[in-house]
Amino acid sequence: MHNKDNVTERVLRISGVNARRCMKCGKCSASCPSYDEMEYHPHQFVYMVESGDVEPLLNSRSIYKCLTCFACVDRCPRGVEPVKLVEAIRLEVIREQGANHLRADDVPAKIDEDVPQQLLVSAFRKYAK
Amino acid sequence: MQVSEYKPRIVAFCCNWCSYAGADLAGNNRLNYPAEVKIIRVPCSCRVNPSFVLRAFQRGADGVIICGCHPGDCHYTSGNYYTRRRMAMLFSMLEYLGIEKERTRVEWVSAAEGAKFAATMNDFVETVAALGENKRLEDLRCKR
Amino acid sequence: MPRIGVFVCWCGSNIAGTVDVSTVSEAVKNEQGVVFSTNYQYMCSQSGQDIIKNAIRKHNLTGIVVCSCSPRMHEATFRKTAAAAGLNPYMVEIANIREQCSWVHKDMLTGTQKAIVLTKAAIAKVNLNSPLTPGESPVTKRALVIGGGIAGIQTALDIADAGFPVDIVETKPTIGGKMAQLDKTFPTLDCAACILTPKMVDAAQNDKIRIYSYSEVEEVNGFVGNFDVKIRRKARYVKEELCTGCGLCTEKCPQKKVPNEFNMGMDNRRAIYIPFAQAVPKVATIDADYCTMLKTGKCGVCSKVCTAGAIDYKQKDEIITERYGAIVAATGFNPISMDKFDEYAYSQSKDVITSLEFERLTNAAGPTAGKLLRPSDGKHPHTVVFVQCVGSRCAAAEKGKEYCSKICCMYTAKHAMLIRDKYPDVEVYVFYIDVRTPGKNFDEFYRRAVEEYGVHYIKGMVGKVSPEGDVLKVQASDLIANKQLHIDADLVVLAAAIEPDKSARSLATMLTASMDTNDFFTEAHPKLRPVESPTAGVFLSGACQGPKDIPETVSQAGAAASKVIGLLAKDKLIGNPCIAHSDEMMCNGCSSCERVCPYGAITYVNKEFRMPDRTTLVRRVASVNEAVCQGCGACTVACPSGAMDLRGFTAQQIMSEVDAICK
Amino acid sequence: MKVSYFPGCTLKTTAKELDAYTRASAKALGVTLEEIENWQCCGGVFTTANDEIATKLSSIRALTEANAKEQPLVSVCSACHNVIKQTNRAMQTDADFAFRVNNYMRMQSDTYTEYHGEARVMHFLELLRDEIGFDKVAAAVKNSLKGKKIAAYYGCLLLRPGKTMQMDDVENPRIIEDLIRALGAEPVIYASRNECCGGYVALDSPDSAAKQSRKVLDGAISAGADLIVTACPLCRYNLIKNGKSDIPVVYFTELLAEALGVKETEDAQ
Amino acid sequence: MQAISSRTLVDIAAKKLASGEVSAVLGWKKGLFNYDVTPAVFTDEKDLAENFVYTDFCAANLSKYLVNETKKPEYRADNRKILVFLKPCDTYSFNQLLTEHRIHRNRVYVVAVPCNGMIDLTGAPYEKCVNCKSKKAVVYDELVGENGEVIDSNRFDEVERIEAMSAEERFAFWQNELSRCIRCNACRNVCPACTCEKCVFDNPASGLENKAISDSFEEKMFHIIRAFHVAGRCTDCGECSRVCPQHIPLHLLNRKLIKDMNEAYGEYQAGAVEGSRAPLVNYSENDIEPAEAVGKGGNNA
Repeated sequence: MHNKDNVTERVLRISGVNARRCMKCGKCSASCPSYDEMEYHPHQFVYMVESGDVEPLLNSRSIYKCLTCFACVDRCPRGVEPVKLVEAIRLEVIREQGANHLRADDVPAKIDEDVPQQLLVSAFRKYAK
Repeated sequence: MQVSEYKPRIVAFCCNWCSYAGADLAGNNRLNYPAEVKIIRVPCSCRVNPSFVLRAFQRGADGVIICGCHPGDCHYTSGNYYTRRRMAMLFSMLEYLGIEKERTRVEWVSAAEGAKFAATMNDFVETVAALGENKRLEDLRCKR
Repeated sequence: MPRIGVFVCWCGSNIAGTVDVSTVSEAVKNEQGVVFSTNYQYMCSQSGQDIIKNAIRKHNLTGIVVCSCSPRMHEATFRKTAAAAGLNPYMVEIANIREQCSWVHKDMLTGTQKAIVLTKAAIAKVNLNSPLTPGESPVTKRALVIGGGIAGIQTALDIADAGFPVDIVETKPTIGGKMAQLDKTFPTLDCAACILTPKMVDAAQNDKIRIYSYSEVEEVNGFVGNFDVKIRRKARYVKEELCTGCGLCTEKCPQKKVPNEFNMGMDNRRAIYIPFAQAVPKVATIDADYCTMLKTGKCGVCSKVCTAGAIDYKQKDEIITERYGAIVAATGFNPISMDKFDEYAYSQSKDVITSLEFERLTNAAGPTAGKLLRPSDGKHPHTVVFVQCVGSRCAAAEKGKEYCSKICCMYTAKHAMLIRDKYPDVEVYVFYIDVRTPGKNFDEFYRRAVEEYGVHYIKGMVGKVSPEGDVLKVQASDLIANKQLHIDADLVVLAAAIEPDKSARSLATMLTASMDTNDFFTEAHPKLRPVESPTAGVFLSGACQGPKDIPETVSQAGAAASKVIGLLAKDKLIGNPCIAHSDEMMCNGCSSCERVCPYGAITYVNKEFRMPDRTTLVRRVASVNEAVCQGCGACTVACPSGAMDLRGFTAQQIMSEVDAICK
Repeated sequence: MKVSYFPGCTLKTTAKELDAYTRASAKALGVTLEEIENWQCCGGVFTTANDEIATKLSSIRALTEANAKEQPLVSVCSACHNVIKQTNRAMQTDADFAFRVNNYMRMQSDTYTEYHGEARVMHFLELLRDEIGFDKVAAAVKNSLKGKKIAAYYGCLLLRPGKTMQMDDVENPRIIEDLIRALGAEPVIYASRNECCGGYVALDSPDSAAKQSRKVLDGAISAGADLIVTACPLCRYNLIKNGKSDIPVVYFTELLAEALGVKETEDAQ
Repeated sequence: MQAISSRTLVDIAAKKLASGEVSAVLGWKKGLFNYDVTPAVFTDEKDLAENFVYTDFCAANLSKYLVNETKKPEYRADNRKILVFLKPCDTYSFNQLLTEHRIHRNRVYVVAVPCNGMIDLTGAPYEKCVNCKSKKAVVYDELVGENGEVIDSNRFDEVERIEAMSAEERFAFWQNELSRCIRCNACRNVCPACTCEKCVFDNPASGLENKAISDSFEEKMFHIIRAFHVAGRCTDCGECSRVCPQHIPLHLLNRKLIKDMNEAYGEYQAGAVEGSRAPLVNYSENDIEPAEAVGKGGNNA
């Protein structure tokens, strides 16, 4: 299993986010289009990473719900960039061997003939390593 | 080990408003530091001309330290910002000429930081003592 | 030849416990210039001082060294002692053998040796001392207040009250500033106009106060006690002394489509206008950008209807020059532009407004006569959303301000309360990050908004406002409920961050007053000298120094006034003689010193020099203003030729100390 | 003028028309698109993790090629543009990243020259606005689209992150609206035009993408649009899939080609 | 070879002299041998035609001479001007002197001349030309030929090489170089930044006065202080090294400071813009600390 401190430290490092800059205004969560799909919301990602409480995030489906639309990045008054934390935590999960969220076998069932190349490529980049 | 009798000579330029007062506070609190440190009072660290530093080395100083208010707290609002640039350039130049960089230092000491003043001086004296006598900037005519 | 006396103090056992004082006084007897040396238990005592005085007289001493406690303790004492014995007080040097010797060293030998070195350094220095006399400069007993808002008005009233004449320069056609635009004031909810306009009238009627409205400071020269200020009186095309303020012209003017800045552009005024009913001076002004007569030469209606004959289309800007002893900056603030925050749709919907616009909207003298109506369609709103911290506490410098604007929490509580008071049918939401209410009766006020008036305070921010049809869809977070909210609002009010007025930057340059990165004026000391600028004779009043509410502004205005009064009450200013001095024979006129001077104390003069060939040569040389120089010495190091030196701390004096210490 | 062109994989498969109309329009406007040799897929999305290098190398190769030719690098697919621009920005601002990338690239080629984000990255829209000028575009219009009410759909990738993309005001953009005006049609403004369509989650959480797309479509329809234009194949897919043919969604280049009168030419086929 | 002939420049100057627009010309005068070129003031056309040269040996930077020339009574009297020929690198010095108010701009007519680099009497190019920093004349009234560009030179390479040495090596390097100094003051006298009314080294009151070389400290003191006095004002014109009879690479001291200031406080080229504010008479609240300025170089200090 993940060592808690190491994960937090790694998440902060690969995301390049300084979670301490957060002033807990909640504007990221106010901006998030996927808010209702998520169990943990952008501001919680920031707070939980800052306090080292990453385990629930690693196990939450919330990490697959982020659209990477960068609304939280653009609107954060403190320049925290919550999306980078969501991404870092997702990478932390899927970089484990066999932990891919999307497998090639799953794809045929999910697509129709109009699906653009781009959708498959980006989904794999986000959900699999 | 031959720590022996070698005692480095240290000239400390202190600004009147912060660091000199910090040194006084170290005295008030009876915080010890080596007697090799001799303080020269200047109104502001920006009064310290690079030539004063060289003069001290010429006359036999082994280390020179300049103390001023913390950046942003200068009594004259911006004096220590000039000190910071001038001394950064002077120290870099001395290092370029092969002078040990540990012989020169700038430290920001506020009037409340008596303990920091004493600790800084203890550390500086120890550092300079470890280097030994100032040979690279000595002026034989001024030798004792 | 110098004749120096050395006086070693025991300070009881404070010094004598670690320093063998008689060895010290003995050891320096043969130092250069020393003709007398002694030690005594307490040099600062009356009898100790007598020893010094007697020695000065008896031995014709030209300089003395007192080896004692820190100069920060008793330098002034011993200078007075010397002066009492007829010796120039600046011929005194202190060797600090207590705080920097006996108290920090333990053994007698070390302490004594160091005390001797310190004494020798002081002797070496005093050998090079020269008598110094502080400069004097006269004080012009008139003050200038720049900015005619509540800060400037209060400062001027207080100065005038002490009997000193004072001028207010205000760039707008009337004094009153932002406070004149406000509706009610927190936390008492009394009407802003009711408490401000009497003060405006007081200022106008006070014979010590002159108001230069529609005027700007153009140039400032001189220094504390004697500032020469050029003031541009902008042409208002109306003879101020003839206009009766009847307002007929403002009714007849055919140019009706001028955005009314007093109402934040929410309605229109005429090209000739009086900003508001209680304006001071109550004089019409023609807006040259819109006046048809001034632009095309065809119209002249105002001139025809004016029975007083006050209209003058030929009026020109006028420059007046006046001398002042003190200057107060009171340039105030403005809300920041909402351009970079269009997630709140300020530019996309008329029903998204700033708080200052809201003030006009609820003001009985405002565009809706005080009725809460939506700017877009004039309908009564049912749901109003307030957003706090728009641009405040924002780390991205290109968008907002990193500081807290301080006033928004309270005025928003006020707005919310006023709505609920007049229109209980309106639901009011306030989105906040923190509610900051430090101030007398402030938190109680905010709690009343919540508890008595039922304002919905929600901890969280608004992410986006989407105008859809005539509804403003507000998407926000409620951090405590951990929910995303979607509110259909009719009106959204943004608590825009406040920033210093744009004129402050150029004014600071003219005054050589320093500013912080946000363009707020910097205080001489953030705690102990909060209403003074580091530049002598320049004082700070109101929001130009930092965000402030009205009570704080008024108290700071009074504090600035008392500082001004303290200055103007003096007939002469006595300077510090330890200041910079330029040797004009060596000065290159290169401007290096001027660039590092924090006080603008250095100017350049073209001076004639006799040349060996009997011709004269005019050279540019630096000249230090003795009343302005504070003696930091930054210039002395910047000077490449060594022309600039610092009295009391000359290069030679400091080098002699270095030499003595290293010997 | 000559520019380097990065079409991207979707433009070679399901969005061939986006590519074709872009080329035809560019030709009509006197711009030569020089396709990057052996370009590789941009990856579809930018990985924000700063320890990922491999996923960004395709962008680096395209960037360095354009830079060597001293040409701006133009793309038309929002996703490609976003990935390339973010990668370029990282090369400018993240010294550590740039160091590692340069080391890696040097291993592959002896002639590789150190790169620090010098290339200019432009979306085709920016090319139209900043290099050609919408006034010139308007002058070249043969079939004015007068009378059409068109909603511009930006999505997220064109504009955000604003600091990096620097295309337009993130919250209230106007570049596509200005283009629509230049083509003679009337732009329809609606608030959800910069909201995300749901993007790649369409595969994993189709409901979520449907919800996002519906919000966009509802916004445009209720504002009175009879057509939506977009720059992104994925946006178009999501909007069409969830639109149930309420309203047509086309690429902005199709509109451009039509107005310039080159839609039916062989360049566009 | 210089692209511009002496003839071209003589024609320009002669025309100005003849029209009375200028009353003198500051240029280069030929001597006994082709390499024997000295700065000179010409006042008549004949002298100019016979003796003026512009060749590969015209390395001398003429800007400094203007400080004293323009002080002369004849220029003070009325609006008479002196014409000066300045190579691109010389224009920086001229601009810097204008910044420091050392020259009256209205008393000088500047003709900027292109330069292909200058050589010494052995035919070797001068260091300052090998590492030429700019072919762009930054100030002129008249430009001969085409103006060039600022060059991205390798002038800091040698400084970096020294920085990379150990402290011992650096000390040995400079001890070897500076111990050759004979305190002839040629570097100071040629330096366009050294125009002080009275030099601190000639002033007993400065505490720095010393006219003869008597101890190894003396030369270090002299050169460090000189480098400091011109810091932020030195345009890196290279004249100090060019005239040093002992071939001490003095420019390496000035360049070290230029490099340090560029790195710590942002790129700054003295003389590039008239009136600009040099780094040492400026500050930023976020400047590096002195301790951060050192220790970047070689190991074991």
